[in-house]
Amino acid sequence: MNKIPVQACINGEAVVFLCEPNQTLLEVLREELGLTGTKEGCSNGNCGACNVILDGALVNSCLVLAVEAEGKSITTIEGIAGPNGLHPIQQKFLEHAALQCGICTPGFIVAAKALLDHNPQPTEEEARRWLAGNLCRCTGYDKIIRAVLDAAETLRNT
Amino acid sequence: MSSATPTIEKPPYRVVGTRPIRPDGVDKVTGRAIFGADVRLSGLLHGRVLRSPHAHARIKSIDTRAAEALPGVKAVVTGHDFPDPQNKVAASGEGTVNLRSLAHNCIARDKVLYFGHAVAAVAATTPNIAEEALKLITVEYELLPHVLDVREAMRPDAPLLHDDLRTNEMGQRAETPSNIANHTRHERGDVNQAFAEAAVVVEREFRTSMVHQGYIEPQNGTALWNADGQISVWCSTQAPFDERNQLAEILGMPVSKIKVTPTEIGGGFGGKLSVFLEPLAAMLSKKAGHRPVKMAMNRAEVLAATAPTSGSYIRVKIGADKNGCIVAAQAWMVYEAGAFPGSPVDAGAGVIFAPYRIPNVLIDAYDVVVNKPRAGAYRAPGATNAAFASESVIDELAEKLGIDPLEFRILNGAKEGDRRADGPVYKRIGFIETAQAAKAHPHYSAPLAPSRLDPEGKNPAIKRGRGVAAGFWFNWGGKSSAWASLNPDGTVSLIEGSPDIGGSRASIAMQLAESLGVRAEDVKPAVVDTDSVGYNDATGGSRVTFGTGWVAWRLGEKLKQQLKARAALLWEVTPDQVKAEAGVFSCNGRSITLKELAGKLDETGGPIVASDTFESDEYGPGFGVHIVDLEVDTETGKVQILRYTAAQDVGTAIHPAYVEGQLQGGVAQGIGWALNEEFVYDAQGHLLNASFLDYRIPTALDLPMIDTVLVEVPNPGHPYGVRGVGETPIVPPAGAVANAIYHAIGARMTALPMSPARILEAQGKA
Amino acid sequence: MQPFAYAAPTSIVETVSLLTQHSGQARLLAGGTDLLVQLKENRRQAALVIDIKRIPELNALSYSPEAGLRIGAAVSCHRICAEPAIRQAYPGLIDAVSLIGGAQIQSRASLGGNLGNASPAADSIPALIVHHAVCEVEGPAGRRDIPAEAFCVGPGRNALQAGELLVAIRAPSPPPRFGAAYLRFIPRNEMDIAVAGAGASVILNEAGDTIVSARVALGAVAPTPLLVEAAGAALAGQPPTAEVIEQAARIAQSVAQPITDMRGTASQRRHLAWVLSRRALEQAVARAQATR
Amino acid sequence: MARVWIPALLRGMTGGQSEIEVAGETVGALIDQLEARYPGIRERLVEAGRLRPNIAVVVDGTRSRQGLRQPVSEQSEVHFVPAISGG
Repeated sequence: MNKIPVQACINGEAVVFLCEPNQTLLEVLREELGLTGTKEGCSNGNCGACNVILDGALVNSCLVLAVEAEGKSITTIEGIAGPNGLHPIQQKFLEHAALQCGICTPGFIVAAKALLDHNPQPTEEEARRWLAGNLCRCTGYDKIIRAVLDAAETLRNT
Repeated sequence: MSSATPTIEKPPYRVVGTRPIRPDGVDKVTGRAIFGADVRLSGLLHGRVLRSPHAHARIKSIDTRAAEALPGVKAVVTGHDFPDPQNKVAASGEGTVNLRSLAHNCIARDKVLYFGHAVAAVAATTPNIAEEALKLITVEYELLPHVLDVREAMRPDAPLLHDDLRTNEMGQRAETPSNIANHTRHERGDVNQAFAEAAVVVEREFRTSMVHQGYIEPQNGTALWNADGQISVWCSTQAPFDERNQLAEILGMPVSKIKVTPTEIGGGFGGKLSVFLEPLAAMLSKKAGHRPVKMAMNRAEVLAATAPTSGSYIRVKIGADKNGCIVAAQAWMVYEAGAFPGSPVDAGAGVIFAPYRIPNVLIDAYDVVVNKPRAGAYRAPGATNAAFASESVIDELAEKLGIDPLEFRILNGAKEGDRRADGPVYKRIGFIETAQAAKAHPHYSAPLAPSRLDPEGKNPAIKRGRGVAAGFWFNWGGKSSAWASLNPDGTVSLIEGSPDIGGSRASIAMQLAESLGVRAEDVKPAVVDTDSVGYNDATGGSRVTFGTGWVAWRLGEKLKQQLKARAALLWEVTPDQVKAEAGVFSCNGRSITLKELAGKLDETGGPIVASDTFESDEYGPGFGVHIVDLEVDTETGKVQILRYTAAQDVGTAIHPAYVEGQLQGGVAQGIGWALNEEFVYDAQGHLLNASFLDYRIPTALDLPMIDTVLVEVPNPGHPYGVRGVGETPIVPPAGAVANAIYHAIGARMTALPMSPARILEAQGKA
Repeated sequence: MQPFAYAAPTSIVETVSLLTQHSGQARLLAGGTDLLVQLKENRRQAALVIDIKRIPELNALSYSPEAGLRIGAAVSCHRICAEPAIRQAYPGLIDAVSLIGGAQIQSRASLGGNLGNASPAADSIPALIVHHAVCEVEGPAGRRDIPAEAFCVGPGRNALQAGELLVAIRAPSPPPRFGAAYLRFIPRNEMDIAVAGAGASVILNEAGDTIVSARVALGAVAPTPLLVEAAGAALAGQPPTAEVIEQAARIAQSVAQPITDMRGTASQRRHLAWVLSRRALEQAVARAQATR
Repeated sequence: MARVWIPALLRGMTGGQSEIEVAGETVGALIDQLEARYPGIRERLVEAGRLRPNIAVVVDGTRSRQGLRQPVSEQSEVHFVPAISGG
């Protein structure tokens, strides 16, 4: 199978990669581009560990073909923190102890970023609904929801 | 959030009880932390596993030639490539594992014993080529009759999984082969007479389905069998040292040739105590010309072929006198071991009546093999099944006696000096305090939480109820080793061997910081490989903050002693004249800070390091008492959790945020088990719901905030009063939810999960 | 994942020609939320995957009270739900479309994919049926329309002929005093496939005391989503009372032919067909009344 | 003398007795004494010179790490229980 060249913008940088048609974006991010912060939990779109933002939309990168990234802009967990340090969502996850094992954390943070980008003032119910596609098995979600709501407040006040 | 009810005044700690940011936190929120599947080595190959499509079959032949010929394929292995270990038992988590069973579970030899059992493995240059190669392997099977239900498996005419398995009864092996691997009995007093004399007796039978730990990170492992015979393995494991032993036996290599590097681990809950892929990756690496091989399961493999925990059949009978005192309790418990012996039924038998003082007891426990994956540990293994049964019956007894359910538990609750149902006498425990804390919590006196489905209260189909339940877990001490070195800037590098699965780097570092007198941030912990630190038992059994924390405390004390000697040298006094308090060393009006002293290491004799290894039995069991409000849509059978409060005897909370997190996480898993989680097999023994779509763990939208009550009854057997915390919180939820459903709809649920279909059925609606 | 070739045509003609060339071996990719899972699990085979998201017409979404609604087959659920005018006019459809997966799935999954996949449990199809939707397909022989209720012909099988693709879904502008709703039952609150689903729509008379016409459609209780014409007939001309709705719901229940599988039992589904039809009708009536 | 609680499944060997007073300074010595009185009981508890792998000994409420070498006192209470595992 011939490899296909793909040009995309990943975390603000122009990237060119070669992929096979049957490779997912998740596989290329992790195995070809070394961006292993995006995690594989189920590879079927049911857990959210592989969340990335694709042209502004939250997606499961396990359900996107790498070739579909042509001309697109992608934000992964590696692109969430700014030049001056952690994003407020990341900071609040730490302060609230909103992670235990940490495997779902990148997916949650990317999903929370997408949520707050389009809804800066979510209610608890809205946050829970938006994050329902992200599974966490350690925390019972309590501290995650608190961290996201607290981050929303911080972002609104800055 | 949470409230703490200290029952004993704590010493004025400076670090213990605070909430610092965890040392590995930034790496985990930025995606930089290296989990098992993130390991990348040069020349890396990718391995995949061919799995049995049958529940029980003899392997007549395996033809791997076509797979080997596929371009990109570098090696194929089958069971024939592995030595056959003896029946030998080794440590695994708190318990033991039969290495021959484990070897045969990693890759089948002459028979496959469950759907998903590994049959062959391939290493290739890409995961997709390895996947395609699997389709080219031809396996000829002779189908054998299978058995999925434990009680059917116990029958003398049931299909046998193992021709050589004979029932063990406390060291005595039965004459004839059977699927009953083990029978245990606890007996005290005379239950028959006590039941005959009891004022109220309740007896019920319960069933629970096989469930999975559901960690989000699939099993994985990368192995390099080097040309010099040294084997390096990187993997997500709770137990690097146990895995090293297991690999040695399965590969037929000495332990000294094997190094296991535990990566960051994405959840385990007891499911990552033993090897699955690692031996296959190692053998593939050897056969592929000593190239490293990475293997990772997909979710379907995780669910079908790892170590879920037992489904069970349990009969419970409890009697009380007219004053509400329990006089007798009996249980008959059968747990699915899966394909190889070793279900947690004995633990279930140990916990089933543990919160209560009961004079007459009879418990029979059976470990039974069936054609399902080998059952493993899952957070307080065996206990949730047991407590679901016993706490349902306790609730019914309290109701029949007209006694408040928490009052009934307090009345019969076990205290120091009382005898456990399985024999030994309790030392200092905090069950009564925990039950009282739950009873005193505002949740227990508040009106039922408002409905989510029907906020205006117009729909008569929506019924609400409240339930309570208690739970117990033994906890464990185990062996820990660690070492520490003082840096010239006054910080400490702490080298430990306990994989950090939920924030233990923080709680261990804090204990060293407290004893040495530095800030939590001044201790830099690292979890290292099996060559770089002394032996550590598994991260499991709620032991790490207790056991490894104890070692960290000792390291701090040892460093402090050496620093006193250095200060004494500076001041020309004897070390015992030097006092150390909160990181300041003083003597006769002179003082020096730890930081300053650390800066003078070179001029006072060179570096300071300390190492320690330790095992303690003073771990102390934990009790939980939970309260839940829920609503039932009686027309659809769906249950919505409205409010939840978990009280637990946690000893001293070193890092309260992570203690709360343990309680909240355990509750969430318990609720999932209670309501929706189950393995669904078809009649042929195929697992039908091997995905996170259909194996339904709770989402954020399914749960409310989970209140915690940390009842701090310090454990006298630990320098900071630590008890194990992690496992107890999964024990009460199923019972609490069952009791709340009863109070909502008036039907006793006797099977897990209490799924909508079952709730409709219990009401006679479908 | 199994090997396949990839094409991203920019026109319908090109797509039809690719489909024809690869007769039966090509699969269309819109959001991929069903297709990629099926390809990974080897539940479907593909020699060629045709990404249809670069075809302008398939990506177009338009609504006006005059022309009604036209949704390109590749338009994501998220885009549909984001349009306030569509939310207002097609409440039953919005109920369904907003249920398909979590945020991550919403941003990729398309109505076209939901139809094309032809799952008996597809959430959007009962909703499209009660909104009188029509599927616009194009193939070697040109364009034709298929009513939503006729689009699925069996589990995983749809009415498309060789070389045909779904281009768009059209739904007429709702008349005054129209209300619709879709409800599904899942054991969790998210991330599940419907154990059973029911859509309902009603048109009330000017006084609001009589049902002029109604539609009831069921999901996950038969090999395909079902339009229950008898339930609609029983409602027409009747007042929207609890008794009338109950009777229609019982009719809906009576046509359900569910099976037992890992997601639910036959008796549970039959029971739910009644509960959900009744509740969907109640909600549709309430919405119709609210438009007055 | 230490008090040994006889596991229910071994009481057939002790004529139904559930608690037996035995002299000895270690768990191993207690088992030797029991064996003298009830031949065959050692084999049920001990394999290859160690406690059987699925049996733990609890002395005075604490699970022992030392197995047969675990010291016992005159007042000790000794239980043999299944070795349980945790997650």
